[in-house]
Amino acid sequence: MFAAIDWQAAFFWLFALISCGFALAVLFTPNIVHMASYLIVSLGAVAGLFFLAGAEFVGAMQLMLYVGGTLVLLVFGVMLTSRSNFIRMKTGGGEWILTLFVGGALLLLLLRTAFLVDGWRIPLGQASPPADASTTTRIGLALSGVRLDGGNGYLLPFVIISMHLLVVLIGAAYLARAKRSADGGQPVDRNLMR
Amino acid sequence: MAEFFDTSLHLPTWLACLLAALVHCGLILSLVGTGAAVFIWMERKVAGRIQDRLGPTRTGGRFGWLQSPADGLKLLTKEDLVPGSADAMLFRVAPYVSFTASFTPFLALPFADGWVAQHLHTGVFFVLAVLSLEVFGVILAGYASGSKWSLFGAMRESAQVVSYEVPLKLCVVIPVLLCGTLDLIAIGNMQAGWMSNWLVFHDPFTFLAFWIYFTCGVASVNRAPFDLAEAESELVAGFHTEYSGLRWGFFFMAEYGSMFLVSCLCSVLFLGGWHGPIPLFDLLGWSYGQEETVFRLTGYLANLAGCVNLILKGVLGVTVMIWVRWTLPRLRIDQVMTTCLKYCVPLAAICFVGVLSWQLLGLRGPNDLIPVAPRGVAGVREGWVRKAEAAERQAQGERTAAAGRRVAARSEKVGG
Amino acid sequence: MEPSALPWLLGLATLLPLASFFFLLLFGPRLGKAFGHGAHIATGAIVAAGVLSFVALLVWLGHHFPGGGEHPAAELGRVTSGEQDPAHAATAGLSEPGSRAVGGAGEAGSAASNSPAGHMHRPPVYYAGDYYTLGVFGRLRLSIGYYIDSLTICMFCLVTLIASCIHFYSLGYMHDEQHEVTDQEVTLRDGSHLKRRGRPAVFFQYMSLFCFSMLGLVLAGNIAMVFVFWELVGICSYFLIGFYIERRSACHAANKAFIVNRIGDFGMMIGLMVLWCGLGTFAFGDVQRADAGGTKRLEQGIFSLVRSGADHSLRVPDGLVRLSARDEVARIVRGLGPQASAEQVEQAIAAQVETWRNGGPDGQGPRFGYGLLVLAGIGIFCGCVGKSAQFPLHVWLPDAMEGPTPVSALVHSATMVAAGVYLVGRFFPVFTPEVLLVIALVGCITLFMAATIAITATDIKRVLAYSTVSQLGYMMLALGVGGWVAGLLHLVTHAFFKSLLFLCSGSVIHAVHTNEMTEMGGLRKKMPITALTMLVGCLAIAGISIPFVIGFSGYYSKDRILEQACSFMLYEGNRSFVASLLFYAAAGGAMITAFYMFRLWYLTFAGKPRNPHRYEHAHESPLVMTVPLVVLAVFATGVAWQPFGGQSRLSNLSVVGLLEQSRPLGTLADAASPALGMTWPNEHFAHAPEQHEAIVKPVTWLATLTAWAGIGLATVIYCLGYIQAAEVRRQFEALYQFLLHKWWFDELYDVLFVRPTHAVARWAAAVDRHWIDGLIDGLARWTSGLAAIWDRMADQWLVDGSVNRFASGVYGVGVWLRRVQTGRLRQYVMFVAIGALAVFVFISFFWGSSWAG
Amino acid sequence: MTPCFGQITVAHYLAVGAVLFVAGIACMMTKRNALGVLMGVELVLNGANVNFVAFGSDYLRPQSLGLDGHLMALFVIVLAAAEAAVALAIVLNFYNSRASIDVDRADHLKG
Repeated sequence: MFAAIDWQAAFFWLFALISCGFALAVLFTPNIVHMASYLIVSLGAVAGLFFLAGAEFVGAMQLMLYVGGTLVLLVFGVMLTSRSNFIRMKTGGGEWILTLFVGGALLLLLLRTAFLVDGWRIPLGQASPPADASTTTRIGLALSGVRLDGGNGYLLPFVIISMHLLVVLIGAAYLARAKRSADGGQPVDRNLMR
Repeated sequence: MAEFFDTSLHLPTWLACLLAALVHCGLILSLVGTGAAVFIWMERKVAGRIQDRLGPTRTGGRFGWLQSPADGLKLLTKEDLVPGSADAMLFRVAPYVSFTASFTPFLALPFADGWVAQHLHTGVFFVLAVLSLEVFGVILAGYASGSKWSLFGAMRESAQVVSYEVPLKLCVVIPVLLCGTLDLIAIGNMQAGWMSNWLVFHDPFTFLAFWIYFTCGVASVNRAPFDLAEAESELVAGFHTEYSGLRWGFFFMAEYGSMFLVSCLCSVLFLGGWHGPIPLFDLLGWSYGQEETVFRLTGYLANLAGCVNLILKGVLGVTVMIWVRWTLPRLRIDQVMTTCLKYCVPLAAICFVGVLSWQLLGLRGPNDLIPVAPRGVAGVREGWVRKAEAAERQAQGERTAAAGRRVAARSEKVGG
Repeated sequence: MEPSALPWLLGLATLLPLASFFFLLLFGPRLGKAFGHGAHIATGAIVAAGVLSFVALLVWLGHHFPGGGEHPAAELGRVTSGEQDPAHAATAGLSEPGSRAVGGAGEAGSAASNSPAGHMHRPPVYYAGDYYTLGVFGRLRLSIGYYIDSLTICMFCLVTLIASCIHFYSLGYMHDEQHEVTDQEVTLRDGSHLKRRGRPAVFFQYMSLFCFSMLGLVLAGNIAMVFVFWELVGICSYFLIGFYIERRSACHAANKAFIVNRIGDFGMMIGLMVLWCGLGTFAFGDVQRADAGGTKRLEQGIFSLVRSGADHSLRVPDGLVRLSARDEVARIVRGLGPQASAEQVEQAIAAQVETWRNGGPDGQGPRFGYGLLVLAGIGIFCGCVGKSAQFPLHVWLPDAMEGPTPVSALVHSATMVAAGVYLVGRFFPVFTPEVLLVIALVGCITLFMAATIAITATDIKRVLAYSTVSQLGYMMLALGVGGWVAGLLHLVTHAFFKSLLFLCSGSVIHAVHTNEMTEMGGLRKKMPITALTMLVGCLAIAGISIPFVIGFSGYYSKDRILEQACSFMLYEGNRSFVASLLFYAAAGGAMITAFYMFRLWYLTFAGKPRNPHRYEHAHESPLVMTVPLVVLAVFATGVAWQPFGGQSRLSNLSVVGLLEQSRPLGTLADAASPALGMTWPNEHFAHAPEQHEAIVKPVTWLATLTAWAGIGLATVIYCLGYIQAAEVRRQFEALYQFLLHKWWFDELYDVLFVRPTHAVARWAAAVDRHWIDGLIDGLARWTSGLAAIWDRMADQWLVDGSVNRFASGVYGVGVWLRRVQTGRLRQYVMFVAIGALAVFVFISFFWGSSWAG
Repeated sequence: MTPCFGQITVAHYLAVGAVLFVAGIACMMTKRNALGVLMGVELVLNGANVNFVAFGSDYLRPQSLGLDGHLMALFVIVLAAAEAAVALAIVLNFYNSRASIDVDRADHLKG
C-alpha cells in the first residue's frame, strides 16, 4: 500500500477542487452543453472522491450511472435547446443576487455545521484501514440479504428499488412516447431529426 | 513497481509512486498507440486483400509498414482548424475526451497474472464505466462542430451506444456471475488450465453470450456494420467531419484503442485471458501460485508469455472486427436498433437466466470431462464467499482492537 | 285412500292455484308463447286441482256413501221441545284433527218415527281440524283449519270443474291479449283508440288467485278464515272487473262492486264479532285437541254450541246468554260478596243460565241472548247479501259485467256470488226463524225485482246478470223457507247453466263484438254449437221437463224450491200474506225467467239479422271455446239427475244425496217461532206421501206451466212476431221506464246515499279549507313572520354576518397568498432553500452545537 | 496545522458535499432551462451522496456507518437515475406541448 497520507490529502484536494469548481462552473455557464460537460467532470471528480474514501464500488457506479445519465441529459440538451433561443433564457440580475445571497448563506451554514461537530473533525489517526478493504463483495452480499458485519441485509430495499426502476422505466417510456397527430400517422415529435 | 522504486532505489515515496505511474502510463500509451498504428496499417492491408487489392505498398518498403507513422506525421503537420460556427472549447476538448476514455480502461486491464497498472476489485466495472465515456467525446464533437452532419452522427452514436450498453453489460455480468467477482485478475485466473476451462466453453449459454458480447462490443465502439456515426455515404464523415490534423488522429487512436480494449476484455472474460489453450506453464510449475508474491524468473517468463498471449487474442479480435467491417454492409439506424432491442437484449437475458439455471442445477460442462483440471471454475463462488468471510473476520478483529465496545459486541455476534 | 287424506287432497287442490298465481306474478310477463303467456300454467293448475277434487269425491264416496247409513235414525218430526241429550251434545260431530269423524248417528236421541217422509237423518259427517295454528291469544285461537263435509267436496268439484272449463274457454277468448290490443271502447283525447300491450299473464294470474280464494273459502274451517278468503274473493273480483282498467266504466264498476261488498262485509263483521264474543271460538266443527297436559279435550265448534238443544234444535248458547244478561250476572256476583270463591260464583251463574235463556221460569220474561243470536244471523246474512247481490246491495252485479266474459261466468255467476249462498247454507244452523224470514223476504224481493228488470235489458250480459241476481234470490228464498237442500241444489245447477249461458254469450260477443242484442239476430246459422248449447242453458234455467219423468237440472232444483215455499205457505198456522207472497212471487218469477231467457235467445239467434255487417263477420268460436260449452251443457242438463233409480243403495248417488249427507244438525225438524207465530216445516214435509197430492203435484204442474207460458209468450212476441214488442212498450210506458231504469235503484241510492255523502264531504272539505286551513295558515304566517324577524336579527346579521366576514377575510388572505403561487419553479426552489435555512437557524438557536457532539 | 488543511476528515468531505449541494440548489434557482434544473438536482443528490460515502468510509473515522453508507449512496444513485428518467420524460412532454423547455413558461398553475 503505497498511498501515503499526504498523497491522499493531495488527491482529495485535487478532486475536491475539480468537483467544486466544475459544479460552480455548471452554475455559472449559460450554455446547456457546457453545463453538461462540466457536470460530467464534476461528477467524475466526485467518483474520484469516492475511490479515495474507499468506496470503489460506489465510485464505479457513480461513473457508470451518473456519467451515463448525464450523457443522456446532454443529448436532450442538444435536442431540445435550439441554438437560436437558448441565449434568451437568461436569468435576471436580481435573481442572481438573491440566489447568491441565499446560496451563500446556506453554504456558510452547511460549512459551519460540517466543521462544528468534533466527531467529524477528528482524523482516523494512526489506525490503518483494513488490509483487504474490498467493499464490492460485501455490498453484493448485503444486497442479497447477507451482512457479514452483522448489520441489516438490504434484500428487500434492493427488490423494491428494482421494481421501482422497472416501473419508472415503463412510466417514462409511456410519458415520452411519440404521440400521433390526428391527421397523419407521423409522430409530432420530429426533433430527433432536426 | 512502486515498491521497487521505493525500496530498491530509495527514492521518496511520492517520487516512487509518480515514477511507477509514469512507467505504467508510458507502457500503456506506447503499447496502445503502437497498437493503433499497427491496426490502421493492418486495416488497410486486410481491406485491400478482401477487396482483391494490395493495400499500402509503397511507404516503408514492401508491405508499406511505414504508412501509419507517415500518416501520423502528416496529421501532425496539418493546421489545427476550428470552424467559425463551432463551440471552440468543446471542439478542442472532444478528441481528448474520447482518447482518454478509450485509453484509461487499460489502467485496470490485466495483461497477465498481476500485470496490471492498478489492480481494482471492480475492474470489470471500471473498464466498462470508463469505456462508456468514449461516446461522450463523440457527442461533444458532433455538437461542437456546428454542422448538421456532425450532429446527426453524434445523435446516432448516442442512441446506438446507450442502447447497446444494455446487452453488452448483461453479457459481461455472466462471467462475473460465474466467477463471483468483479476482479479481472481473479476472473482470468479462474480460467486457467485447459482450453475447456475458458468461460466461453463453460456451457452453451456462455458460448452464445460470447457472441452477443462481441457483436455488442463492435457496436459500442462504432465499428462497421454499426458505424452509423461516421456513415460516409450519408453524413460525409459523421461526427468528425469538421476535424482535421492531430485531433482527427486522436479520434482514430481512440477508436482503435477501444477496439483493442473490447477485444482484450473479451479475452479476459471469455477466452481465458492470458492463459493459453494448453496450461503449459502450469504444468511446468512456472506460474505464480495463488498467494505467491515473491519475484521469480520462471514466474516472470510465464507472465510474459501470458501477456503475449492476451495481446495476440486482442489482435485476433481486432482482426475479426476489421474482417467484419469489410465484409458486411452498413445497417440502417432502425436495423441497428432492432438488432439491439429485439435480438441482443432478449438473447442476453435468456443467456443470463440460462447460465443461472445451469449453475443452480449443477449441470456439467466440457471442463468436467477432462480429468486433469488444475484450477477449475466449479465452486469458485463459494470459495470466494468463504475468502471474503475470512477477510471480514480479520478486518473485524482489527477494528475491534481499534474501536470501541459497540463494534466489539457486533463482532462477537458475528463470531457466534 | 283413507279419509285422513281428504284434508291434504283438498288443501293441495287449494294451494295449486296459489302456486300458479305466485309463479305468474313473478315470471308471468317473461313467459313466452310456449306457456301461452302463462295461461297454460294457470289452466294446468286448476285442472290439477279439479282432478284432486274428484279424487277426494271418490274417497268420500268410498267411505260415506250417500244414504247408506247402517244406523238409520228416523228423522225427528216436529219436535220442538223435549229433553236434550247431553251425551249426544258431547259426542255429536266429535272429531279429531284430520281423523275420521264420528258421526253420532246412533245417539240420535229418541228416534221418533213420526217423520212422514221416512228419510233418514244422521248428524252430518264431517272432518274438522287445523293445518296450522297461527297463534293462541287467550281464548282466541287463530288457525288455518278445514271443515270438510259432503257440501265442501261438492263445492270443490263444482268450482274446479267450472273453473277448468272457463280457463280453457279463456284460452280462446283472451287470445287477443297475447299481442297488442286496441281497445275500441276507450277513446283518447285525440280521438284515436287506446293501444296497449296485452296482459294475458295478468288475467290468468288473477284467475288463479280467484280460484285459490274461492277454494279456500269453501275449505275454511273457521269464520276468521272464511272472512279472510271472503275478502280475497272480493279483491279478486275487483281486479277482474277492472281488468280493462283503461275503461272508465270498468273502473267505476270495479269500485262499485268493491264498495258495495264492503257495506255487506261490515254487517258480516258485526255478526262475526257477536259470535266470537258469545262463543269464544271461530271454529265450525268440534275439534278434539290435546292440551298442554296431554289430555284430549273436545273443543266445541259454533254449530254444536248453537244446536245444543234437544235433537239438535236451536238453543241459545250459554255464552251469548251470559253476554246478554251481564247485568244479572253482575247482580249475582255482588250478592255473593267478595268472599265467594270463583267456583261458587260460577255455580251460581250456571244455575241461572237456563232461566235466563228461557225467559224466566214462566217463559214470559226477556229471553236473554236470543236477540244477540238474531243479530249475529242478520249480520252474517248482510255479508251474504253483499256478495250474492241481494236486494239492497244488488246494484253492483250488473255493472260488474264490464269485466271479460269468462270473468262474468266464473266470478259473477257460478262461484263468487254463490259464495254468499254457500255461506248462508253453511251457517244455516245458526239462523233463528226470524233471520230465516228476513232471508226469505230478501230473496223473494230480489228474485222478482231482478226478473222484471231483466225483461227490458238489451245488453246480453246484463240480462244474464239480472237473471243471476234473480236466481240467487231463488236460492235465498229457498234457504229462508227452510229448503236447505233445495237452495244448495239450485246453487249447483245454477252454477252450471249460468256459467254455460255466460260462456255462450261470450262466444256470441266474441263473434259479433257487441253486447247489444238489438245488433244481433239470426246467429244460429252462423254459430250452431253456441246456439244449441245456449238453448240447453235456457231450457235448464227455465226448468223445462216432462213432469215426474225427466227434466233439465233447473227443473229439479226449482221444483224443490217451489215445493218448499208451497209447504211453508200451506203449513198450518202459516197462512198469511207473507207466506203466500213468498210462493207466488217465486212462481211468477219462474214464468218471467222463462220469458226473458227465451227473449234473449230469440233476439240473439232467431229471426233475421238486424245488423248485416256484424252478421257477416260472425263466426263460430274455436274448439277451445266450444268444447267447454258442450261439457257445461251436458252438466247443465243432467247434474241433478238421479242416475240410478229404485231402492238400491245407488239410488242415493246424486247431488241431492250428497247434499243430504251434510244437512246441518236439526234442520229436519220443524222449527217454530213463537214470536212470529210461524213454523218452518222441515224439508221433507212436502215429500210425505200424504202431501203428494196436496203439494207436489200442483206445484210441479204449476212450475211446468209457468215455464211454458213464459216461453210461449216470448215466442209469440220475439219469434213469431204476433205481438210487437214496441207496442207493448208503448202500452206500458210507465212500467217500461220503471223497469228500464232498474226500478230507479241507482238513482235512489244516488239521492239517498251518494249525494248526501257528497254534500257532507263538501261541507267537511269547506270546513277543512276555510276554518282548519285558515287557522293553520294563520299560524304559519305568524310563525314565518316571527321567523323572518328572527332571520333578520340573528341569522343574517349575527350568524351570516360573522361567517361572511370570516369568509371574506379568508378569501382576502387567499387572494393575497395567491401571489406567492407564481407558477415559477425556480422561485419555489428558492422558497425551499430559504425555508431550510430558516429551519437550520431556528434549530441552532435552541440547540446550539451540543446536539451532535 | 489548521484543522482545515491537515489530515482529511469527514468534515472535509462534508464541505465538498455542501458546496455541491449549494451549487445544485443555486442551479435550480437560476436556470430557466429545465435540463439545467435537472442538473442542479443531480448536483444536490451528489452532494448528499458525498456525505453518505464520507460517513460510511472506514478511512476517515473509526465509528463509520460502514457498509450502510455505501448502500445508501447506491440507492440514491439508482433513484436519481429513475428520477432523471421520469423528469426527462416530463421535459420532453413539456417541450412537445410548448416547443420550449423554459421552466418559467410552465406557469399554468400560477395563482
